[in-house]
Amino acid sequence: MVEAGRSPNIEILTSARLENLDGKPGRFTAIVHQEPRFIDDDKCTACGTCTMYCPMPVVDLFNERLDITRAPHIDYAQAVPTSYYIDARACLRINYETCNLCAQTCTAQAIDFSQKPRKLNLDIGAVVLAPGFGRIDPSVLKKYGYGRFHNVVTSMEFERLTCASGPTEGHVVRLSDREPLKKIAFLQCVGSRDEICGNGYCSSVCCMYAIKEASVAKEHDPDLEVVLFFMDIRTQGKGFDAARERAEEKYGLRVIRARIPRVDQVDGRLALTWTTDDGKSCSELFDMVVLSEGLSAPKDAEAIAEIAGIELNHYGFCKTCVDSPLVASRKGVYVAGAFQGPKDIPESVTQASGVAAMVSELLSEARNTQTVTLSYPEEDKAIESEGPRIGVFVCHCGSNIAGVVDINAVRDYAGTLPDVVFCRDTLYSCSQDALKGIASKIKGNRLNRVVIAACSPRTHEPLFQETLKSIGLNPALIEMANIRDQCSWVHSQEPEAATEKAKEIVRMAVAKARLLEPLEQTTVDVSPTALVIGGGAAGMTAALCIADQGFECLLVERSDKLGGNLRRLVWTMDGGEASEVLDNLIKRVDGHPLVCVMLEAQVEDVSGYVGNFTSSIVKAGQPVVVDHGVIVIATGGREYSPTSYQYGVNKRVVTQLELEKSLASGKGILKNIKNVVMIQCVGSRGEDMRHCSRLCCTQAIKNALKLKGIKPDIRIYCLYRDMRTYGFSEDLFKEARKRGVIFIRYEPDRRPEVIERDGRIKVRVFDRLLKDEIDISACLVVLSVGITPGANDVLANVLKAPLTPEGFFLEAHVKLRPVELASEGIYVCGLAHGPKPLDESIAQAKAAAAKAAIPLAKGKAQVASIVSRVDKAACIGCGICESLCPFNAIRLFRVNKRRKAETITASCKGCGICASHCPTLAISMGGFTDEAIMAQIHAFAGERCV
Amino acid sequence: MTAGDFNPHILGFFCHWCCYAAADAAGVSRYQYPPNVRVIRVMCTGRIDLRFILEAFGCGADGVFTGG
Amino acid sequence: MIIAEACRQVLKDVGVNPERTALEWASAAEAPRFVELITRYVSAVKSIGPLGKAEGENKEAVIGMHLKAGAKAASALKVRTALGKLAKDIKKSGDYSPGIISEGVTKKVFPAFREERLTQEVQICLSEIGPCKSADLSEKTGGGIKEIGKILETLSRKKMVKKQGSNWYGIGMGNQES
Amino acid sequence: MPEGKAKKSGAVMVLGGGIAGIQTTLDLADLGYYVYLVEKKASIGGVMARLDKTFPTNDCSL
Repeated sequence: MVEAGRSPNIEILTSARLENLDGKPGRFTAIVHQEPRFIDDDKCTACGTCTMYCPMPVVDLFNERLDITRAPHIDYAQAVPTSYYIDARACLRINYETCNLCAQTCTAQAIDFSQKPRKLNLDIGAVVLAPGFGRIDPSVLKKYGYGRFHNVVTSMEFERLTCASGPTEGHVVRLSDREPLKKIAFLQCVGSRDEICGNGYCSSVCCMYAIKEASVAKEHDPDLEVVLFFMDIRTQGKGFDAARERAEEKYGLRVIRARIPRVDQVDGRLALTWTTDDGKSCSELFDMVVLSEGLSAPKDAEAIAEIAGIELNHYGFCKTCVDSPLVASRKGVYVAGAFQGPKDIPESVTQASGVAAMVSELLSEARNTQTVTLSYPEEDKAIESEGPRIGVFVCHCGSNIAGVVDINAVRDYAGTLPDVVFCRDTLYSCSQDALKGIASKIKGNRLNRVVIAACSPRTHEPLFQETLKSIGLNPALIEMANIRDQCSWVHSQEPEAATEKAKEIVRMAVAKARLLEPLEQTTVDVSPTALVIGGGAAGMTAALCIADQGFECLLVERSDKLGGNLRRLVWTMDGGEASEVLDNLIKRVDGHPLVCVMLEAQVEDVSGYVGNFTSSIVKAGQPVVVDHGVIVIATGGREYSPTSYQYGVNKRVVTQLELEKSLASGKGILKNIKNVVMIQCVGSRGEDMRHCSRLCCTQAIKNALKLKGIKPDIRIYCLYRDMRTYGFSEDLFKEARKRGVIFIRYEPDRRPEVIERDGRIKVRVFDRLLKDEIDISACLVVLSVGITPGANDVLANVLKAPLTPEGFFLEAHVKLRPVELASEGIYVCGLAHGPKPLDESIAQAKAAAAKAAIPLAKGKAQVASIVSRVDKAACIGCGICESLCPFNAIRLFRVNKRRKAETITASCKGCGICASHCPTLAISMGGFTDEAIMAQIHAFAGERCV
Repeated sequence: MTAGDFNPHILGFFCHWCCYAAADAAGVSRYQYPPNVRVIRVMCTGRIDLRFILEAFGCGADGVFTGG
Repeated sequence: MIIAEACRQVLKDVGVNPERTALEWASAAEAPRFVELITRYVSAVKSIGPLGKAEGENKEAVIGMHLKAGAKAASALKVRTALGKLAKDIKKSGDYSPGIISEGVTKKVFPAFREERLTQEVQICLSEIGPCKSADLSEKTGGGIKEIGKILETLSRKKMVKKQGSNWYGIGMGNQES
Repeated sequence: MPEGKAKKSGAVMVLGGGIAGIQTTLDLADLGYYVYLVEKKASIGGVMARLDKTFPTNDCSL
């Protein structure tokens, strides 16, 4: 969020909505209506005085109405833009021309009631709709007692209760009497998979967040009893099943498979009643009931659709199709996130990057036409080489620091420190005017080291570094002394101790500042081509997308033809022809001038770093060396080949894909088939593989409906553990039940068996309702087999990329960077990242193409300045650093017959593990040298140093 | 000096990404805690060398707290 | 974690109570946990008492000496190589369980450190206090008689100390003997 | 300028400042486009900013 706030090419229009959109792709004009904030963003320093003085209480919507705030407020401390705004509805000054208290108390003079609503005319090339999802209507929650019983809360309210910056500072208490909780119930599928309220689909996220909230609640209070009521446990995300099992076992969460119809209140506690599988009815009392509310279409979906000229589907979400899930019905308008359908954060982030790729395709010739790049004056080497001349700026931060710490004492103390030639206190050193003042003082006094005694470097150091850069001083020559977040704010009751601590923090900062050296910001040229490994649906989509954005792309495929697993698919999820999608992709790949395909080729070795990879690819025995800037892994996955259930022994036991192929080949084979038994989770979830393969349930339903379509009177049994038809495919599940498919649930400890007796096969399964084993005679047994990783470990070694325990590629961050690997410049998509249906693979391929295109579009890769540097003379080539570096950013090279370590600056993250383990202390870290840290230790000791 | 009014002088090595961020978050929520710790920010606890800890005690630190 | 374990064992050797160090984790979102950790740790150090005095009467000077030698030892090639190799092996094996780490440190790193620390301290004693018997040296440095004997032997081989009667003299360390 | 040949605009409008909106905006800015991020509330972050922790890593969701 902070990045979005800072980039010069992003203009955030808050309290704004789209009013009109016309024009065609590449040339749209949009009219946006913006409500005023009544507080000037530039001047406001988020000190909070206005909120204190305002008399008008306002319900805090951000905290789900659980808290009260005032008319002028900020949603939460870390909000972006970090400036307050006034809630026009509640403000006395705006409505009744009275009060005006906040304007008088605001020391930064930021409040301005003359602001008016304004209309903006924007000419843009494309529109991206990402308005998110709507909340479930409270009327739907009435039957659970929401609104009547105090302790029935929605999951979002519970989220605020557990949040440290929430209304109860993270203490989970009963809302009725603020007493600690002893027993909580989570009810699933509230407002989703529910015909009455019109949300027939599954919201795909509630099972996962219920388990997270339950675990967080248990962390807060270990002897809390937590019960979760599920229909199907749908944690099909990557690594989610493992996390769920860990949470259930570690926190002892009780999971009951039942759907609670209503909630009653019995002497202050909440009573839930349900019936178990064997017909017994139970009821228990709880202190709090959390309703895991689903995701509905956004409230203003119709308005947006009408203005943007796009169609919605029957649930009110944006209508898209399987092979292009990111394009809305109007050309040039794209959709990403929950508005396209209920989904989890990783899928939203993937779709968002995918849409960025498609826009970049549409507007590739208009790239860099309207962006502004800041230019900086030449660095003044002379001043930097002089002896240290340190300037110390001690900040009041309004009353945040000055209210506790004696600023003048700290300033005067700083003046006495050696090499400090200038010191001054500032009211708000981070405000625009103060920054100008600091810049002029630095130039005026020829300062070459700066210490800012104020808040945390984590949030404000880049701001001050920009200031240094703007006056020709190396940005590394600044050190921040955190005397606010880690001093005045946390020792407000002990002003003298806080002042003493502030002095020592400043003394340590000055000691370090004295030893700061300029670090140059190296940029590396990027060779503008991409290497895509794997020619399946994901690989082809990624290659095409990169090429359409204007960059050369080399597509390497191990087999002799493109297509991968897509060749084995006959129908897509929405009934379309898979072969059509395949042919279309292959035709575009073969025809594209910027895509070069290498079949029967395998990547043998890769070296280099982001922007400068060199790989040797073996084609028909001959290694071909290629230079490229980025790598996209799309090596796909393999269908799990079962070893049990008589597969391979009896030819009437087939997998779903084999069934699909035979269905497509002709009706003939169905002649004498009356009974079909499908078995789910074959191989997945615990048999041979721990993970859930995510798409086999939906595939089984698709085939079952196909079978029913061809032969309506056929009997189909589906033996399942959890039916995970998440999202809109829940409709297919309902359709299957309507068409008479019989679903029988089995427990993992009593799996079904396939028994063969004189040529006929039977499936024996324990039916939990009848409490007995039943034998179903089957003319055909169809196994829903999962997806195992391809030969990822070979490629993983070549790229030194980590794999998950299940063997898929490990991404940088499961939620926020799902298509990037930890090491820069390498991206992953499709089944190589994890099992997923076709539309998600395509969206991920486009996302990977977007991320891969960024370094190519920039042409230069910025390298962080905090990196390791090796002193060649002292290095004895022991190789300890190379083996310990988590980012492969330090390598041993042969320098005239001796081995010496050398840093790969582009990959180095500055952690310093190599420096602290180097036997000859030959490695120094930019910004955190040994001498600087030692100086800080001695400054810490002050006079007591022995 | 009885233990009552002995005020330990403690050195803290905080990792920029986790512990230092937690300390900032504690500040934002205005939690109060004793002011005895002086912090040296490092990019990762992996950066801390045995020498630093021994040097700290050599310089009279009563305690060294490493926060990852 | 390896360095933390090494630190605990090293501090025991130089006479500082290892409880004075702590290694904790607190993510950016766990401010309450962080505050609790700091408060608990500060009171723990408060109950241990000030460095030196708490470890026993007039121990401050002795500990100061041990620490000075310890700091030098921690920069010695032999000790740092041992620590680096151990870290390399543990990373390769992938097994970071506490048992493996403490065993590795006890076997490979600590002996190197102790020997180097004693060697450094012997040299400091000889140069600061002047000639003394090996028994005094063992009592001052806390090293065993045999250990100190071996160290003095290696030092004399390196022509850094000389035995005169029952006293040992440092050579070229400022206090030229007669 | 003839209608067909009009030069394409190098700016994009993103409607909605939740996680999806912000991610698209950041990627587009990196890819060299000027982005208008239109958010109906007073601060961006959407629902995700209200979450305390995110599944399964439980790190902070800001």
